[in-house]
Amino acid sequence: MEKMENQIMKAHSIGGDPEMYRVLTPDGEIIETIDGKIDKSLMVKMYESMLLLRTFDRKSVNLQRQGRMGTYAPFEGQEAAQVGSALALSAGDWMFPTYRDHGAAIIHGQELYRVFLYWMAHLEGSVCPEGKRILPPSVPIATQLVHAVGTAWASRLKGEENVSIAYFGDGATSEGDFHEALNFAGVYKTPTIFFCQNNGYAISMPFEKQSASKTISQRASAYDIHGVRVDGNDIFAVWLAVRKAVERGLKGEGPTLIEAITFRYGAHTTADNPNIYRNQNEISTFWRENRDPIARLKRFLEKEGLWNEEQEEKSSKQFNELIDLHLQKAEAYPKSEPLEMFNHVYAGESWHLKEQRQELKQILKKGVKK
Amino acid sequence: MEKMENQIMKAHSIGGDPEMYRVLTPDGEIIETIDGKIDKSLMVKMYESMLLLRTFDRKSVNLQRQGRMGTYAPFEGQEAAQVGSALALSAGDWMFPTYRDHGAAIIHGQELYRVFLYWMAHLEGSVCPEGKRILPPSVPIATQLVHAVGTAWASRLKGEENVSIAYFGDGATSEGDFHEALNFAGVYKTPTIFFCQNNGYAISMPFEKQSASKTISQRASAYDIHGVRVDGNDIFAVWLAVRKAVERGLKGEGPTLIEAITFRYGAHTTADNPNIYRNQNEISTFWRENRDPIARLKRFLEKEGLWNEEQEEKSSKQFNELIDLHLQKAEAYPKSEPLEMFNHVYAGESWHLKEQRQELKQILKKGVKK
Amino acid sequence: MMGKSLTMLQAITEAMDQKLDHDDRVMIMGEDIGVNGGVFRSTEGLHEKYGENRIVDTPLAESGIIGSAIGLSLNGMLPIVEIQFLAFIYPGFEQLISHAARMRYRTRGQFGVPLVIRTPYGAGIRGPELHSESVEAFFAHTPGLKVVAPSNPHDAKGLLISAIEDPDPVIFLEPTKLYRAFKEDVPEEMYRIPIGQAKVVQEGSDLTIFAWGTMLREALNAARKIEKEKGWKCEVVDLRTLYPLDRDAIVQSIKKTGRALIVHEAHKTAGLGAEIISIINDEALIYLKAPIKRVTGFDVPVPPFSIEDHYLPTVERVKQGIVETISF
Amino acid sequence: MMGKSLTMLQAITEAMDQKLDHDDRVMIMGEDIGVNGGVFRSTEGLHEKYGENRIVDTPLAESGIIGSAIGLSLNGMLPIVEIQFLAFIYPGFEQLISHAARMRYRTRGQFGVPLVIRTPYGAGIRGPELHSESVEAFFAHTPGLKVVAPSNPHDAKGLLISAIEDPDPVIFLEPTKLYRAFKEDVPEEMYRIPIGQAKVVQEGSDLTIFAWGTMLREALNAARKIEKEKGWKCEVVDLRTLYPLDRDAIVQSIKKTGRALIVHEAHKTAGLGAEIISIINDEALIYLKAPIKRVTGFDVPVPPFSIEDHYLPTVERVKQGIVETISF
Ligand SMILES: Cc1ncc(C[n+]2csc(CCOP(=O)(O)OP(=O)(O)O)c2C)c(N)n1
Ligand SMILES: Cc1ncc(C[n+]2csc(CCOP(=O)(O)OP(=O)(O)O)c2C)c(N)n1
Ligand SMILES: [Mg+2]
Ligand SMILES: [Mg+2]
Repeated sequence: MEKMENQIMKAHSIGGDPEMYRVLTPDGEIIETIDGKIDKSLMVKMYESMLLLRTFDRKSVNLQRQGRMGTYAPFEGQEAAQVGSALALSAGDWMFPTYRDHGAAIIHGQELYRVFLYWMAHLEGSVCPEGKRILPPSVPIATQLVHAVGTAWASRLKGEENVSIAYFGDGATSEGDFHEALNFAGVYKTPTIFFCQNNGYAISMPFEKQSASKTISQRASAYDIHGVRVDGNDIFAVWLAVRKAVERGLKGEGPTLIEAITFRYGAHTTADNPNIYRNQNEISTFWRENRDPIARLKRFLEKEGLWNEEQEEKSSKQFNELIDLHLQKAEAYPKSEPLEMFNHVYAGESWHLKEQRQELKQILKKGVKK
Repeated sequence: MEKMENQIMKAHSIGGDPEMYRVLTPDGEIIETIDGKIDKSLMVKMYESMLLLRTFDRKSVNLQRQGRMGTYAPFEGQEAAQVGSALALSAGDWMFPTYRDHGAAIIHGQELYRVFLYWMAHLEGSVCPEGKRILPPSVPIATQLVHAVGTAWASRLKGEENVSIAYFGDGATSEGDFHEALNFAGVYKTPTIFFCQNNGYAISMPFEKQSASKTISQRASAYDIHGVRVDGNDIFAVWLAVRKAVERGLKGEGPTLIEAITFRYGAHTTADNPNIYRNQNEISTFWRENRDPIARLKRFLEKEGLWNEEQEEKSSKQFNELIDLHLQKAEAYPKSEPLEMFNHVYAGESWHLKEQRQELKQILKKGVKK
Repeated sequence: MMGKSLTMLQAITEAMDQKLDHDDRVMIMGEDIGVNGGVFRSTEGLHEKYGENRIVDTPLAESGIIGSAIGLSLNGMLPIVEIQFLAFIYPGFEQLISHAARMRYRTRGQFGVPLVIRTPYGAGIRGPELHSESVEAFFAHTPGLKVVAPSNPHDAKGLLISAIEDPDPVIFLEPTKLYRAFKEDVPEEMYRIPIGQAKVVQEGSDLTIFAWGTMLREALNAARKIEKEKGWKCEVVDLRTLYPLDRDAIVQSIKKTGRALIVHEAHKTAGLGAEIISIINDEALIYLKAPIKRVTGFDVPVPPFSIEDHYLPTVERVKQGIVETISF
Repeated sequence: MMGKSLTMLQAITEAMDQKLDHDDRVMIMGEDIGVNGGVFRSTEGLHEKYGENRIVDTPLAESGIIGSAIGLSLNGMLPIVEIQFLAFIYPGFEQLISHAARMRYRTRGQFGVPLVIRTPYGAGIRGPELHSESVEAFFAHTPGLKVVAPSNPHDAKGLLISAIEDPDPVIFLEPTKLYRAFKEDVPEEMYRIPIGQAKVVQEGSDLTIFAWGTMLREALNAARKIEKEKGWKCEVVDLRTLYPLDRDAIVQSIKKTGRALIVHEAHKTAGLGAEIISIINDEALIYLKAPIKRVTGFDVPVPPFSIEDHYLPTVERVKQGIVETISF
């Protein structure tokens, strides 16, 4: 077991395990008082949210296997990081997720069926509910960090009480945009939260080969901004760290870099085979059995009398139904019309797009298959 | 004076003056023993080199004013940083200068007339002497840092005992390439020296607005590589710091980031007017009178009996003659032939370049002015 | 309102000044554009007038600049970004291509990026390496962007105001060589020149010269000389907007003249000249009396300024092209 | 030597394997190309065989990758860089355009950058956003670069070996859709296909179709169908090298057929099709019996895969283009 533990931690840092902020142990024990900081109802909401997302995620992997969706990026194992951070936000806060952060997006108000649409490659899969500020998943790595500087900067300029949060992975910290974003945010003291889910891998690349630095949070000091390292599978720690970052941002104290240590149980995407680059079975089992964010919170809630098997069953059933409903909605949603590809290239339309639309229209009329 | 001092330092860091490594005070006193570390002959060479460069730099500014050269980037004030670093290298080391580092390039073996050719916009102005490894001045900011990772990496792979040094300014530290270079160098432990001349300004932008971080050297810790901050106008400190970095690199201990605090007395380039963005007269006078790298070393050498006015006069005369010789050589150098623009686009030549060369040839034959 | 005699640089400053004055959402950001007033002085006086929150000196990081401007524009601002020289846009290329140009599309109109990127382009100013590029073709190959390049103070002001008001990202290419080259009357009011419209600068019947930016002068001079020397009348069309191109204006002129020549200082291969030829091929091939000539920068890196004038299309080369085309 | 039946992916792996084996200076670097063997498995087995010094898993930073590869190549190595998907080259765009393409020029031949950048390109594989781009025109507008795009296993191997041996930087575009689409006989020895040479894949007399990469199949299929349906014989030319283009092959074919159609999946405006039209305009206008048709990707961001097949040129669209051109 000891040996195992070290191997796992190596996926996250060279030479052991630098300190990280933790409130709730894997056994469900509180090791730092959180009295009055997290409502009981919020605790239950945290749990339910994670349950919903895990159900959603597993369902999605299956849908991909059945050919009902395209390549999918699962987040199972990272629920505490995504839920904890998203629940710490206000409704009007700006969110910049990646392809793996639909969990966070859903908690922040994105609708389940939209997420299905996204992975079904529907043109409208990145639209968020009216009034929400959830941007499309960023595919080019680390680019969204700079956007979250810009939106937060505008909030500051306009005197609006909103923060912007950018999600990204450990791999993203190697891109130049990571650096430029943190530096800009430091200069303009933007209320930006740089929320890094360090799941130990950028596809096949363990973080220890991604950088010679032991942690990601230590990068904050390069810009003299706040940085913190938290147990990303401890939803209390995540929530508290993000709350603090939000408050700091709104008080005009600038950005925060949060490194949340976590692990994706599954493949990078459904197109990836993790067995090639890591001892998938062993390492994944270790995390599931010893670090699971959901089991951990469940232990705590049960001890506190806030949750029981009955509720679990009821919620599970309810979530399954909800997800199925959204799946139905997504599958029944009018398919993307080929001609829609000419819409929204610009606010207006120019002659060349009009003509090209016409050209495709004629071809579609002929009715010949592609 | 006190007040002045603070204002000056502010150009280099927010809120005062973090520590920097210094050996030789502005008064020419040694404050840390350097016994046996720097040969007396090397000390004299350091002085002569700085003298040569200052003469060269002033000459160049004048040549630009006379219309005999294009826009020129002066380095007066930064001689200790450039000479000290370049003298710490071995002949076969790779050097990646910017547009302001022809001082360093000259010390490393670039010929004076070539530097003139460069600023005269001669096609051959970036060619270095056979066998040397001095790359053309890098104009796009911070890009050369990554090259110096690559060459050093190759040295390591081939088992060659050479380091690579990249020169850059304080402004360059904001570019993504700065970050990617330091991270790569950390990962592959390349013998790269990242030599930053923090002259307080990126054109008009004081460093305190460039970043919220107080120093540049602190960035090293973000990558767990070595970082050091030196008085860039103290040539002993610079030389010692670079020597150490060289040794470290050759021992396989990886890269070093060196921040050398210095100041450019003049304009960013001859096209720039520093009066617009700083109290040019006051600040420049302060540095000249209190921080000059040449005067400082001179005081020391004179005290040690290693230098006197006679030598000064002799050297000055000699350097002026040398520079004039090179200037003559540059001005007598066959002008860039327009048709040469088609050479060296590729190692070979393709039909389109052959034809375009022919086209231009015909036009030139007609002899009509452009 | 009365007009004033302004250089292109002054016209550009005036456009920004007026928009800043009329619309709180407008802001300018870039390297050395604040206290220093820009390396070409195009923002001179604006920092003092509008303060550092609206005229923002940024760190030296083009991806950071363009990327954060995208964020600012998502959240209600109208940022004008100055990139110091066109080649220095490359570090921000990904932000431009993968985000600015696609945000509206990806969100089906929910979020737009009303961003203007101003940057000096082109050779002929004895600039150092990489200060003289003309790579408009990159942007014209990128759906979601608009590309504009004025050739005179009047158009510069009107087009820049349109660009700032445009809901989509506009690359605004300023011909460095023309910044202070001449003055002309520029109306004081806030007028607009629609993006997407070319302008017939000189009517003619024997051949059409298509040009933009700096090269318009070469086109006009060549046309004048050739008329004197040979009596041929060239029509000169200033394309002004490079993406989307004004197809109708191109085709209409060709139907009239039957011959065309394109002048651009960008490299020939895969330059915008090729697209113009292709538009004519598509729409007016049968009107063509001769192959269309491209007089362009050569397919070599823009050389150091000691020989840059030979890289650039010259009046001589344009004239020769006209002769070859008309006597084909 | 005997041939083996290989997919394009296998042919590419074999080319690299053989060069790695024969030349110590050759190395491969990129994201997930080591232990993982590449996201498409094009480097499978090589990490084990040649070790981590020669098959290098890099941090996730394309400017770092291309920039350090430039340095490696300056100092005697022959790096092959894999960029995971073409659109992810943008963060390294500056290194490519402002350095790799210009180093030889700036140093008058003193330092070269013998670098190969391999990257999958193109749509049709149900990929996520930005995994389907086809922006070869950017690179074809950049003097100092060469651009290659094979359409079959045999050419892929021969061209890749030439690219690795080329003293200048080569962008090697691999049509993702064809990676495993079919097998063909590939000789075991290290043969070269010269960069810069197109290939007449099918002779014909009525019209020439120019294509490359994935689109070559669409071209051939359309040609076959049209021959069956109408009896017209189309010549099909696989350009293979996109910069510099094989002008002679283009012109020769047009002189023969008098009609042309270009198929590419890149956006139409300012795409490479325009350059091909312009070459024909320059050299063979009088041979043209009809306007040259471009059947291309539309001028919209490549849409999500649910409708990407409608973005892409189809056999139907090519056929229709042929009919319109021949019956012009
Ligand atoms: C600029 C860019 N380069 C490469 C890729 C391909 N890619 C997609 S995800 C990924 C790994 C990302 O790792 P990390 O940042 O740790 O996030 P995670 O997937 O672990 O959540 C890579 C290399 C990309 N999308 N964008
Ligand atoms: C990518 C890029 N952006 C902008 C510029 C324009 N530029 C040239 S020098 C300079 C300032 C550089 O400052 P610093 O790095 O401190 O070096 P210094 O000039 O002080 O030596 C700028 C912005 C450039 N050359 N390259
Ligand atoms: Mg990761
Ligand atoms: Mg500086």
